[in-house]
Amino acid sequence: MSFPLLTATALVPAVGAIVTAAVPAARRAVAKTLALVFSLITLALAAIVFVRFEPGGDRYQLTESHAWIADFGVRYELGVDGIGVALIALTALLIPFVILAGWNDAEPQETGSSRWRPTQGFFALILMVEAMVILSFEATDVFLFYILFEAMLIPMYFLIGGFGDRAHSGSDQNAAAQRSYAAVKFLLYNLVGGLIMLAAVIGLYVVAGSFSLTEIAEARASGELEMATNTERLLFLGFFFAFAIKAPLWPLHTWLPNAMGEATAPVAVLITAVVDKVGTFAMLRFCLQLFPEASQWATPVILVLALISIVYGALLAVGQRDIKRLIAYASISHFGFIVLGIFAMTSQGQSGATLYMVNHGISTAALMLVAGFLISRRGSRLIADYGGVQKVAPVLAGTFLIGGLATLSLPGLAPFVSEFLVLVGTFARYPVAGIIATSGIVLAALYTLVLYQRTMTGPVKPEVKSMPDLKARELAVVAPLIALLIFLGVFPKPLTEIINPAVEHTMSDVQKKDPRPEVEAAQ
Amino acid sequence: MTGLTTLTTLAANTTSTGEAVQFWILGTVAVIGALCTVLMKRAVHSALCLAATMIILAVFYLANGAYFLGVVQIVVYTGAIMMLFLFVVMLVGVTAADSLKETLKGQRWLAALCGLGFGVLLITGIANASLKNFNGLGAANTAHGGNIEGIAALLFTKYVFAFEITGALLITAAVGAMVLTHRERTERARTQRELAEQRVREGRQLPPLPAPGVYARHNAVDIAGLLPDGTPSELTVSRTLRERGQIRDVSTQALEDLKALERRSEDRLGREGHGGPALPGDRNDSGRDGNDSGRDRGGSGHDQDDCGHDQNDSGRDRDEEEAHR
Amino acid sequence: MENLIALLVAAPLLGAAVLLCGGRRLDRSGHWLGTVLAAASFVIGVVLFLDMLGRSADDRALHQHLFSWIPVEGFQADIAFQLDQLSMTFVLLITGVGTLIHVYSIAYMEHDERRRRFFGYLNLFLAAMLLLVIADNYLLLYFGWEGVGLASYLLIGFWQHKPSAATAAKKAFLVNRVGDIGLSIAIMLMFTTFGTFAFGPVLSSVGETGEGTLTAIGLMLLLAACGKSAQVPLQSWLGDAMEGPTPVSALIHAATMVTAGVYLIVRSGAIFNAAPNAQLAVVVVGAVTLLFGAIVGCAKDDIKKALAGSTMSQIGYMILAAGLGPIGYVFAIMHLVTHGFFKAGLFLGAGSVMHGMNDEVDMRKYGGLRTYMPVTFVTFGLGYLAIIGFPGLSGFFSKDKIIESAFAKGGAEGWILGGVALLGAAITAFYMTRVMLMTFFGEKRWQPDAEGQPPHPHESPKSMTIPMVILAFGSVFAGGFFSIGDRFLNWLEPVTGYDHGHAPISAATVTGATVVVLLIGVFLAWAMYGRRPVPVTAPRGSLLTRAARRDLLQDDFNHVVLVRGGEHLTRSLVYVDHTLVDGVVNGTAASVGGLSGRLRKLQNGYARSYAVSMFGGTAVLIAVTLLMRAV
Amino acid sequence: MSPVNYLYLAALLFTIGAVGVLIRRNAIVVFMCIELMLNACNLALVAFSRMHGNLDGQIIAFFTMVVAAAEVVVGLAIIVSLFRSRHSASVDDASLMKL
Repeated sequence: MSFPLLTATALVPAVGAIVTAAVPAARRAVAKTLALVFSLITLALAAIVFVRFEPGGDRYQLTESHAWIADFGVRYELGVDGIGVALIALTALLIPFVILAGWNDAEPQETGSSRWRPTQGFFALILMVEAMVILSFEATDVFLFYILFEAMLIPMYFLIGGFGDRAHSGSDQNAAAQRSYAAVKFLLYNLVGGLIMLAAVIGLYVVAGSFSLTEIAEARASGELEMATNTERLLFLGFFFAFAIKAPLWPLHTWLPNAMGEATAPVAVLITAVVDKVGTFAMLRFCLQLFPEASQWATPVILVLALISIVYGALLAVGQRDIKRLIAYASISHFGFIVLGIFAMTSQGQSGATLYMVNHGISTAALMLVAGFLISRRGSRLIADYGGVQKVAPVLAGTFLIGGLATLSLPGLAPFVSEFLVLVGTFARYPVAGIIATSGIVLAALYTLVLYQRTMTGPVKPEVKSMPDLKARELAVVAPLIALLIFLGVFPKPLTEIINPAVEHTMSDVQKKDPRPEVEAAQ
Repeated sequence: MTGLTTLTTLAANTTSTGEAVQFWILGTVAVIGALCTVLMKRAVHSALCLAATMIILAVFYLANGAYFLGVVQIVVYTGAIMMLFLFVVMLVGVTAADSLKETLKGQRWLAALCGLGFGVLLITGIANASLKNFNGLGAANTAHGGNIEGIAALLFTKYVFAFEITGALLITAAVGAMVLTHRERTERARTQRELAEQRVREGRQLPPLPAPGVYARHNAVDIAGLLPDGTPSELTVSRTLRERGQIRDVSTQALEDLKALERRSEDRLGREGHGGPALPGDRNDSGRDGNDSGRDRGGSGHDQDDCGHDQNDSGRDRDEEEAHR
Repeated sequence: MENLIALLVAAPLLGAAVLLCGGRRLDRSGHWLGTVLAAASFVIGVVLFLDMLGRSADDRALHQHLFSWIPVEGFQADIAFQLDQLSMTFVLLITGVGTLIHVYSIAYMEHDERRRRFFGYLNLFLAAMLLLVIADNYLLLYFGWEGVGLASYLLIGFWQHKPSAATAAKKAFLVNRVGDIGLSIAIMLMFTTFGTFAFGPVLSSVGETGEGTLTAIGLMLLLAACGKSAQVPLQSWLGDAMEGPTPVSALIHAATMVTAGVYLIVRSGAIFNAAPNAQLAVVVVGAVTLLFGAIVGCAKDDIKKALAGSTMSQIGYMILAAGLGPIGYVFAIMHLVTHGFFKAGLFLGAGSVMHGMNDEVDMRKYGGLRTYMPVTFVTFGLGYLAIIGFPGLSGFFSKDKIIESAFAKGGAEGWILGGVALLGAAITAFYMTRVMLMTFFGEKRWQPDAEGQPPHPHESPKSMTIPMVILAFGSVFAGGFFSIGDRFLNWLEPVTGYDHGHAPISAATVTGATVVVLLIGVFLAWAMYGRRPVPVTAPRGSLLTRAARRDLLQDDFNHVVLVRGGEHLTRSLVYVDHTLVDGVVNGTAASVGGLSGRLRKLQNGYARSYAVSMFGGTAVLIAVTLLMRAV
Repeated sequence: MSPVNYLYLAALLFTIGAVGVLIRRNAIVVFMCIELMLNACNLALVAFSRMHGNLDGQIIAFFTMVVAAAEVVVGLAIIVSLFRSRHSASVDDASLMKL
């Protein structure tokens, strides 16, 4: 019985959450520091996982398995493949920055009584989310995954509803009402999905007689477990629906802009960069692995939805007046790319999609956090309220621009690699879809540059004249992310080489081969 | 003893004609009693009807060979519980009757419907349940030499735990009742001075409440005193009476005084009491001299006023209903 | 030796990194660092060039494989370089002109407090452009391709406080992105067809696939080239790009970046050779742009915009030549190089003029400057002669060759193309003469600037004039040097291939015709602008003139169709998203709410009605049980 | 006559009691009706015990009585305190179930 590394990785932040929450009201600084320390420990553990994982080894490594609810064959089963490792690394990496970025976002208002401890709560909730997300990336037991999938909504709900963005978005005066609306919408939306998924989970148990992903997958592969076509399709839809909401895929996306608009920037990052990844991750791990035939059956529709998401999200991003909502719609567009890559069923597409999850996490984090810094300075989320920031705060503008360029996936920055892989992978099997998706890169440039132009360039608005440039803490948040973006943009090998084997497994699950090139060029 | 033996050899499949007769008569009465319990307007009457039903049930118990239960039924239920009921009814107010007017729309119809359906279903259920060949209680009752011994044997062996627990339950109930009804006096009783000051502060009714109307030939606390403009003032009657609506109107009093006067004048004129509207006073007044008739009239007034204020009871009920709607 | 290749890119990249991250402490020394690193890159280029000359013509190409960039199953993209004669030509042009313009900028940007960043961007551009030309596969080329796009975005919008500059930068990037779609789709097509997109394997195995695929790839590459090289229909950004500082216009939007499209086509020659339809498209685009740019150039009063028009038209020549296939590749590149010299020189001259005239750009407010800034006048004049193809100067050789090869294409096609090329030459002569006259001749039409300061023109400092002089040398002698004994042809031929075609008319006739039309153009211009005084405020002009002033209404078209349409589309989509998509969701929520509201009425709080429901429930249960028993 | 009649009677009484509970507003009367229902059950139990010839039924009936007693005590106490606070023994008045 070796050291339960995966459990530890998820347990540390959980413990951290409890400890942080227990800090007395007056000692806010202590709480923050504790939270940061715990998140860093988690990062260290995640790094160990990353190193200990052998790309060439078994599909699931560092596995743990303990009986949990024996009567239903529910087991506490953990294990990571390359995809999981990558995403765990992403999560563990982002949380410290999120915490650092939200350092002063949850100070108690004057109105709060002495027993009211928002700061502690804020950081505790963030750590709780981290714990659940990491564990959900590790869970190889469907039921365990389902529970985490649902449970992570609760802290998110409080993070969105409890710690909204103080900056007004112009259209709404009663921010609190907007915020609770967004929070409730987020919760209900995802709960509906979870409900349907629960039905599918139970159905799966009835059909397969087990919750263990590995067992079922083996049984499916070896043909022991035959599913009636319709059963499989229904189960697939049940799972996919929940993941499509989480991802979010058009037309189930409308909760995201509200949530991201109302939440503070760090929480918005948490939503789009970390939590939503569970949805796309689950598509890869559960939908494809458990229901290969059904996945292929549904592919055309899903591809269309993904394409709509790409174009639609980008177009709406262009039309936004609110910085954070704009980024939200951009994310919808990017999730479209991820889904496209997953269901293109080519190894380039799927590697690209997995890589995209990581890169999108980093790039959105960078962009959104800088946007958060910007908004906190001016106290407004409206693009129209800015102008000429570049003159007064060049570093802020520069980082913002780099974040934006990453969002429009400029070569040399990480997202380009993944986006191009997705496009190539899609094009190889579905040329038309590939071309449509490619047209998305123009729109991406459009909304990014329009945003940059309206906020950063032009004559300096009187309101922003006295705007300070990035402080040391903020720079400490953004600089590493940007460095990472550049590094992964030029040298993504460390990630790809752990992702590729996992993708090969998935490809063999769906019994798909990459389309061979027309001519074997003389290498 | 013979009765006992006859009862112990209680018929199984069918019963003696005597029992049948008893069943049909008492059963009808019991049902009527139950219906009255439900339908009677005043709680008191309901309680009495219920008591009747329970006694009948006691008899049935006996008839079924449950001697102990029969007695317990009489002693505990009819004796203790029903008396408790009556006590509470009194406490709450004898005539605080609630009308049978329904305040919830359609409630009564629903209730009736459900009741009907329920009853029918239950009875059909019993009907097509296979309840044939019975073995009577004889053996069981005689096993330990009698019903009571039999019960005791079971109670202290098989059901001893349940028995103990019911004991605990009873104690809890007793304590609970005490806790619920006992009102701790949290603040010190206010002195007369404080009361006076409070009255001054509230600024209403500074002087003591006016006395009820007292007449030369009749003093009754339930007659409202007249205000200078001749209208009766509710204040003059004690609160309890007001609660119960047992206030007599001076006008009625005056009216019957007038009638009494007329009648006496008729006496004088030697026409013996015949013809003319029969006045309430008549029967107990006939052949008395007028001196002490006033009090009697007062008494007769009472009877009369009962129905009188019954009317204005229902009047109050109507008001209540207005309030409810 | 091949290990030096990476240094070509590394040096300016390092400069960019240091200058952009360095912070204020580099403000005073930064520009020197930038210039030195650019020069270093040039030196490395020269070293490699000499080494290359030392080897025989057929094994001159150098390869360097750094590391595997995107290793995914069945998809290999490497960071690897290939330095052959074609790349080498570009390397020398880029680093050479680049270094000169660095020097020039030191003085030109002296009074700008963000000079350090300017040099950072310039270095970034150099790095990206070098990466573009020495990449050994299309994806890496794409990397550099977007990199130069970024650099040009940053430099066009360098004076971001000017909304016009910011808009122009955005426009340039967006239009280029449209082209990038073409490039990325082309790469995807290559991947699906050949399973790779490295130059070697793709170009060598062209023969094994159908013409249809190759045509598609070719057209996509052409689209990319149109975007980057400002060819019709994606030319609209170049004019606005003049919002950037003049050195930028000289380096990026005249000498190097805009010629990347030509490089792409010539590099992909094998594909185009096998896809005649694609080639036809290329020549058409080239011819159209050639005239388009020339016409626009005639009407512009803004000196830089006029030069931009000419750039467009000159690149049209190159594209045209590149579209001719092996006949024209070499001359396309040759014209590209000479054009690099004289157009850069012209822009620097224009910059020098603006420098002296309070940044005035309207030629109608110039006039008679030749005496005030002699050096500028001379260098600009030489550049002028070169571009109009005055016999003996660079432009003459390169352009003449292109016209010849256009005729040599043969058939009606050849005649048409040749005619167009000749016409273009005439118009070029016309508008360049116009620029020349309006700027340096005639009477003074100077206007006081915004602060009411009357301009006091003066010669620019040495660090500005020296580069101009060097470029002037280039624009005088480069053409001759290349053409005498076909040096350039022999140099490039192993890479691009060459065939003579079959000229219907002798080279001499063509040359003669060229000179004639040239003289006609010059004369017309002199007649219009040299003889009579030039009005300070532009006359209304003919319909064509007015259209030309507005870039032949291209922008208006874009504005109406794309911008407006796009705005309406997005706005309506936002509405749809809010009412329809979200409306369905909220509608569901509302209906649930309403239902619960109705059910709530059952909870009237009266214990007895609850009791009724319980009682009824019991009854129902009994009924159910009985029924179950019954059946 | 068969002892089953006792069951019919019990059912009848029970129903009447139930209806009473539903239609009366006076808490005390409601209580009485509940007692009536309990008694009906007892009757049924006794009848059963006679039919099956063992005393368990009676035992249960006995327990019912005890519990009923306890329940009445508490219930009436509640009614009294309710009446104290609200001067009414109506069930509807005590409708605190709805906010």
